[in-house]
Amino acid sequence: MNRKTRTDSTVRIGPVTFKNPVFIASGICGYGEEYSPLIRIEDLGGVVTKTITLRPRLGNPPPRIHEIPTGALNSIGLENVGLDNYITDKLPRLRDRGVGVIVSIAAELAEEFVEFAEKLAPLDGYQGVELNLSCPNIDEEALDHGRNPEFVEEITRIVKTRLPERALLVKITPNVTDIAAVARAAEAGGADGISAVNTIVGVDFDLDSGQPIFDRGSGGYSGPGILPIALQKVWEVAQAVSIPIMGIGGISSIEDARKFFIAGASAIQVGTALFVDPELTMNIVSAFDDRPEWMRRGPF
Amino acid sequence: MNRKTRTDSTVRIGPVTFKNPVFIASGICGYGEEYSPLIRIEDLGGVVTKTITLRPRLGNPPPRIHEIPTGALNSIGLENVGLDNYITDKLPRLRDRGVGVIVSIAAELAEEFVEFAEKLAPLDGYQGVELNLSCPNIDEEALDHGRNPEFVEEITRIVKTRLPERALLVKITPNVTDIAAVARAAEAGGADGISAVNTIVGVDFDLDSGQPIFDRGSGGYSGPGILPIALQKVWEVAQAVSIPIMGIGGISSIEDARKFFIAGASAIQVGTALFVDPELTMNIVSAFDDRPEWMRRGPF
Amino acid sequence: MECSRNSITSRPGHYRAAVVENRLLSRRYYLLVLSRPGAMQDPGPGTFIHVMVPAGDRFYLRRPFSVLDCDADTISLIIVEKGEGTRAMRALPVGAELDLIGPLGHSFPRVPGQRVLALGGGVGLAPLYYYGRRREVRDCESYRLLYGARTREDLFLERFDWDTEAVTFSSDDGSYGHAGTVVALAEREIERWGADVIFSCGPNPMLKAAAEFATRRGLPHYVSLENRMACALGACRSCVVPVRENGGIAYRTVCNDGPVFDADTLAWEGLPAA
Amino acid sequence: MECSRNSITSRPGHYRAAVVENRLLSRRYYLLVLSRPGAMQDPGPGTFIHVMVPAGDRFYLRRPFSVLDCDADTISLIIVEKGEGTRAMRALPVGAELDLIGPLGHSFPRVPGQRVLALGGGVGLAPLYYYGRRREVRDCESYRLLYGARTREDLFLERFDWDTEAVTFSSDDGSYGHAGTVVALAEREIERWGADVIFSCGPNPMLKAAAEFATRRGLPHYVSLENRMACALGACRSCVVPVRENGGIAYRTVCNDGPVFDADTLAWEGLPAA
Ligand SMILES: Cc1cc2nc3c(=O)[nH]c(=O)nc-3n(C[C@H](O)[C@H](O)[C@H](O)COP(=O)(O)OP(=O)(O)OC[C@H]3O[C@@H](n4cnc5c(N)ncnc54)[C@H](O)[C@@H]3O)c2cc1C
Ligand SMILES: Cc1cc2nc3c(=O)[nH]c(=O)nc-3n(C[C@H](O)[C@H](O)[C@H](O)COP(=O)(O)OP(=O)(O)OC[C@H]3O[C@@H](n4cnc5c(N)ncnc54)[C@H](O)[C@@H]3O)c2cc1C
Ligand SMILES: Cc1cc2nc3c(=O)[nH]c(=O)nc-3n(C[C@H](O)[C@H](O)[C@H](O)COP(=O)(O)O)c2cc1C
Ligand SMILES: Cc1cc2nc3c(=O)[nH]c(=O)nc-3n(C[C@H](O)[C@H](O)[C@H](O)COP(=O)(O)O)c2cc1C
Ligand code: FES
Ligand code: FES
Repeated sequence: MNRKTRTDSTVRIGPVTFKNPVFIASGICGYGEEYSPLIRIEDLGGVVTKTITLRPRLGNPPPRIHEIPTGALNSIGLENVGLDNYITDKLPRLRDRGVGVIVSIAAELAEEFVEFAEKLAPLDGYQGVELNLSCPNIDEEALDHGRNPEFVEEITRIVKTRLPERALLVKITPNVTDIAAVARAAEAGGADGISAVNTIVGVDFDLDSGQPIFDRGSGGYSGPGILPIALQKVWEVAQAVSIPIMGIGGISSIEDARKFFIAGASAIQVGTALFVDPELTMNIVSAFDDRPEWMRRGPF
Repeated sequence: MNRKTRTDSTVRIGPVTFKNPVFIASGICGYGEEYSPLIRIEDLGGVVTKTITLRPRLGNPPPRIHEIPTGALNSIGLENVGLDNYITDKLPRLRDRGVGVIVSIAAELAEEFVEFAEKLAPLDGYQGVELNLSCPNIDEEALDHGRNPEFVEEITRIVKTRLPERALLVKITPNVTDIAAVARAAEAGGADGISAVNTIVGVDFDLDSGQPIFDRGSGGYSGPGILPIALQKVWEVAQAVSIPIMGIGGISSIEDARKFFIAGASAIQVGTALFVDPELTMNIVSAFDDRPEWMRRGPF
Repeated sequence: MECSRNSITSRPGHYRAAVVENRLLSRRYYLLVLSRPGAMQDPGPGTFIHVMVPAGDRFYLRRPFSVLDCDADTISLIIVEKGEGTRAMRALPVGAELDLIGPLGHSFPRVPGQRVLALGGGVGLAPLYYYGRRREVRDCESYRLLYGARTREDLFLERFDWDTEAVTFSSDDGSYGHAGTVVALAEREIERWGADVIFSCGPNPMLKAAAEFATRRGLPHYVSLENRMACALGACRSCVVPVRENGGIAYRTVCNDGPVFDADTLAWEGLPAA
Repeated sequence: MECSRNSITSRPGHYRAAVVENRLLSRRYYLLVLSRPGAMQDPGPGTFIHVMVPAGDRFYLRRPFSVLDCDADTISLIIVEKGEGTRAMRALPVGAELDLIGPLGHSFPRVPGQRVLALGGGVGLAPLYYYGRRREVRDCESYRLLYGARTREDLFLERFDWDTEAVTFSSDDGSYGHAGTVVALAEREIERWGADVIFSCGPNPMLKAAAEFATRRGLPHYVSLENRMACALGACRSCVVPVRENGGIAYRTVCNDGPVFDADTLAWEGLPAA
C-alpha cells in the first residue's frame, strides 16, 4: 500500500499537508536520520528534529536519563549542534528522502528568533518549524518564557511573518496554570498549530546520597505516567483555539494515540515510548490508515 | 513496642506534636474510622478526614473512580456530610481513641471560613485543620481559589487566628505555575504547615463513545504516576518556606516516603496506595521507628 | 442500609489465601477455589472479597468478587475473564497466594417462610447460588434459582455442581433450556412455583428488567449491584449508586451500603448502562 | 569516533530471539544464550544488544548488554543480576522470546601484530572474552586475558568455557588466582607476556586504575564504558560521557561513539563513580 496516494489520513497544518498525522517528537530521533536503521521514517507524517539553538550547546553532565516505573526523567539540557552545523550537516541529509521534517528551535530573545527565521527562510528540506518554548531542562530562566503569553505571541509573529510557507507549531509547556492562555497567544501570533505537551518538571532522589539523581536537580518527566495530564492539556487547548493541535505525552499504544484525537488533536507525536518500541509510530500509521475514523474528535 | 513512649519519630507542626510523621490523606479513609477493621489508626501520626464543606454535598454521579496503569483518576466531587453532621456524628467517634485527627475543610468565601473556624474552635477530638484549597474535582470555579496567593494568605489568617492551638495545614494544588508563591502566602498568613500535593488534573476517554470517562470530564490524578511531580513540588516548597511540609502524592512504598523527607518534607500522607495495600502506612511507621535517620532532609 | 435489617454485617479482615483450584468452566468463565483464611468471618451470601491483582509491577486497584461458596476450608469464586486483573487471576497456579480483604458488604436478607425466585445472569450467579447452599435457605418456604447465560457453554452444565432440582436454565441463543432472557424465564416459572420475593444479580439491563417484572407483580425485590471500587470499606465514596430519598437523590455505596439493595429504593436511571 | 578506525560500524536491526539456554554461573551471574536472528549482522567484539525487559506491564527502558559470544546459530550474554530488568531476564524459560535491537556501537579495534593485554572485571568480561574468540584475535601477536572478580565463585571456573591457556584469574578476596585487583595482576603479567596495547572493560574505578596503569607504561588503551541509555542509536544524547577536546569538554555517546573509547581522550573526572 503506497501511503502517498491515500489522502484520507493526511493532515493539514497551516500551509502544509503532511502524509499522515504521526510524528516523532523532538529530542527522540536526533536530527532525523538516527532511527533510519530500524524504521522507514519516510512513511511517517514526519520527524521533529532535536531542538537547536543559535549556538551549539554542550548540555548537562551525565547521568541524563533516569527510569522510573511510570516513565522516565531526562536532563539532556538541550545539547545540540547549533543552527549553523544543523544547516550544513543535518538538514541536507533528509532533503532527498521525502521525509516530513519539522525543525525545532529555541532561543531567549526576540532578536534571536529573528535570526533563526531569517536563516531558515531560504532553505529547503523542511516543511515546518516548531518553537520549543517549553524545555524545563536548562539553566536560563529565560528559555522558559513559554509561560508568558505576551512573549509567546510576539515571537510567534516574528517567526511566522518570516516563514509564511512553513507550518509553524508552537510547543507549549504543561507546567503552567493556564495553558489555554498560552495557546491562544500563539494562535493570535499566527501559529499554524500547537504542540502539546513538553515534559513535566519532576525530580527523583538517590536514597543513599540524599541528592537528586541529576546534577541539575529536576528533570523532564515523560512516558506513560504523563498521559492523563497531557490529554487534559490538549483537551483544554482544543477548547481554546481553532488551529490544529499535535498531541504529545505518554503515547505508548494505538489506543493512547486515539485518545488524543478524541481530545481534539489533529496529529500526534510519539516520544519516550519509541525508545522501547521503535515500531510504534509505524503501527499507529497503519492503524489510522485502516481506520481513518479514529482521527475524529470526540464525543462520537 | 509502645510507640507513644518513643519520641524520636514524633513530628511537631505548629503547636501540636504528632506521634509520628505518617498520615492517611484526606478522602482516603472517610471520616477516620473506616479503615479501623484493617489497621490500628491509633498507631499513625493521624488521619486527615474527608474534606467537609459547610453544607452537605451530594458529589458527582458515578463513575467516580477510574484505574489507569500509572494510578487512578477520581471524580468524587467532594461528597460529604457537611460540617454539622460531621460535628455531631463523625468527630465524636474518634475522640476517645487516641487517634490523631486533622479536619479537612473547604469553602468558597472568606465568611464561610470564619464560620468554619468559629464552629470548630470550641470542639475537642482533633489536633489539626487542613485547608483544602486545591480540589480539582468540583464545579465551582471559586473552590479552586488555591491558586491565588492573596486569597490563600487571607483565609489562612482567618482560620489561624481563630484556632491558635491547632496545627493549621494549607493543602495546595500542584496545578499551578508557581507553587512556591502559594506556599509563601500560606506561611505569611500564619499556616503551621503546608500539605503538598493534591491530585493533578487529568482526563481519560472512552474509546467507544469518545466521551470522557467521568460525567464532569476531568478528574484528579493520583497514585504512582504523580510521584516525581509531587516530589518536585515539595522540593520547591521546601526551598520557599520554613514551616513543616506534609509530602503527599504517589507514595506506594517506604522508599517513596523516604524521598519526600529528602525533598524537605517533615511528614507524609498516603493516599491511593492505601486502597491496594492497607498496611502501607503501618509499615512506613515501623520503618521510621527503626530508622529515624530516614526522616532527614537531603543531601546527606 | 437498605438491606441491613435481615443481613449480617461483615467484619472484614486482610488475609492471604492459597489457590486450591483454578479451573476453566467455559471459554470465559473460571472457578477459583481458595484456602479459607482461618480467622475470616463466615461470609454471608451476597458479600464479596476485594482481591489484589496478582500480576504486576504496574498500578492496579483491587478487584471485587462475590463469594460463590464457602466451607470450613475453602472459599470459591466464579470469575469471567474481562480485563487484565481477571486475566492475571486466571493464570494463578495452584498453591499461589492471593491477597484479599473480606468479607465485605451486606448479604441478601433472610426471608423466613417466603418463596424466593432468584434470577442470576452470568457471574451474577455467585451470590444466588451461594444463598441456595446456605442455612439462610432453610428459612425460606422455597428457593428457586433461574440462571441465564448467553449460550449453553456458559451454563457449564457438566462442569459445575448444580442441584438441578432447584435450578432452571435459560440461554439467550436458545442452545439450552429456555430460549431467551432469564427475566422472560421468570415470567413463566413464577406461574409454576409462585414467589413472595425476588432476588437478582447480573448485568444492569437484566436487573432493570427484573425490577420491572417485580414491580408489575407487586413483589419485593432485592438486587445485588456492581460498581467500580477503590477502598471497598465505605471510606472513599467511589462506588456510589443513586437512591431515591425525600423526593431527591442520595448516594449509597455499593461496597458498604450494598452490594444488595432494595430495588425499589434505587434511582435506576442513574445507574451505568453496563 | 574514537575507535571507528579499526572497528566495524554496526548496522542494527530489530529482532526477536528465542532463549536457547539460561543458566546460573554463580549466585549473581548467569549465561543467557539466544537464537541468533538470521538477518542480524555479525556483531563485532565490543558491540552490544539493547534488550526489551520481558516482564512487565510497567514502563521499562531497554537494557544494553555486550555480546559475549556469537556463532551462526546463537548469541550469548553474561549477565549479572542487578535490578528488575536483569531479574526478569533471569526468569526467562528456554523457548521464550526476547525482543532486541542490535548489534550496536563500535567494537574493540583490530591491532595487527600487537600484543594485547585485556583486563576484564565482572561482566566486563563479555567483550574481551568475545574478542579472544574472534578472527580479530588472529591479527594480534598475542592476546592475553586477565579476568578478575570478587571471589572464586564469580570466576565460575567449572561452569564456563574458559581457554585457560589464555586467561589468568584474580579475585579480590584471594580465594582463587591472584589475590587482589585485576590491575594489580596486570602489573605482574605484563612482565611475563609484554604488551603493546591495553583493552579494558569493567566497573569505572577499575577502568580508571587501568588507565593509570596504561599511561604509566606509555601504552595505548581502549576501554569499553557503560552508561544509562534510552535510544541506543545516538539519537537522544542520554548516554554521553565527557571527552577532552580543544582544551575543553565535549560529550560523546556511549551507544554510538562508543562503547569502546580511546582511554586517553576521556575526561575521567566526569565519569560517574559506579
Ligand atoms: C460486589 C461485586 C461483586 C462482583 N462479583 C463478581 C463475580 O463474582 N465474578 C466476576 O467475574 N466478577 C464480579 N464482579 C465484577 C468484577 O469485579 C470485575 O469484572 C473485575 O473487577 C474486572 O477486572 P479486570 O481487571 O478483569 O477488568 P478491567 O476492565 O481491566 O478493570 C478495570 C477497572 O475497572 C473495574 N471494573 C471493571 N468492571 C467492573 C465491574 N463489573 N464491577 C466493578 N468493577 C469493575 C476493575 O475493578 C478495575 O478497577 C463483581 C463486582 C462487584 C462490585
Ligand atoms: C554497552 C553496555 C554493555 C553492557 N554489558 C553488560 C553485560 O554484558 N552484562 C551485564 O550484566 N551488564 C551489562 N551492562 C550493564 C547492564 O546494562 C545493566 O546492568 C542493566 O541495564 C541493569 O538493569 P536492571 O533492570 O537489572 O537494573 P536497574 O538498576 O533496575 O536499572 C535501572 C535503570 O538503570 C539502567 N542501568 C543500571 N545499571 C546500568 C549500567 N551499569 N549500565 C547501563 N545502564 C544501567 C538500566 O538500564 C535501567 O534503565 C552493560 C551496559 C552497557 C551500557
Ligand atoms: C530524552 C528526551 C529529550 C527531549 N528533547 C526535547 C527537545 O530537544 N525539544 C523538545 O521540544 N522536546 C524534547 N523532549 C520532549 C518530547 O519531545 C516530548 O514532548 C515529551 O517527551 C512527552 O512525550 P512522551 O511522553 O511521548 O515522551 C525530549 C524528551 C526526551 C525524553
Ligand atoms: C478517591 C479520592 C478522594 C480524595 N478526596 C480528597 C478530599 O476530599 N480532600 C483532599 O484534600 N484531597 C482529596 N484527595 C487527594 C488525596 O488526599 C491526595 O492529595 C492525592 O490523592 C495524592 O496522593 P496519592 O497519590 O497518595 O493518592 C482524594 C484522593 C482520592 C484518590
Ligand atoms: S469503594 Fe470506597 S466507598 Fe465503596
Ligand atoms: S542512548 Fe540515546 S544517544 Fe545513546
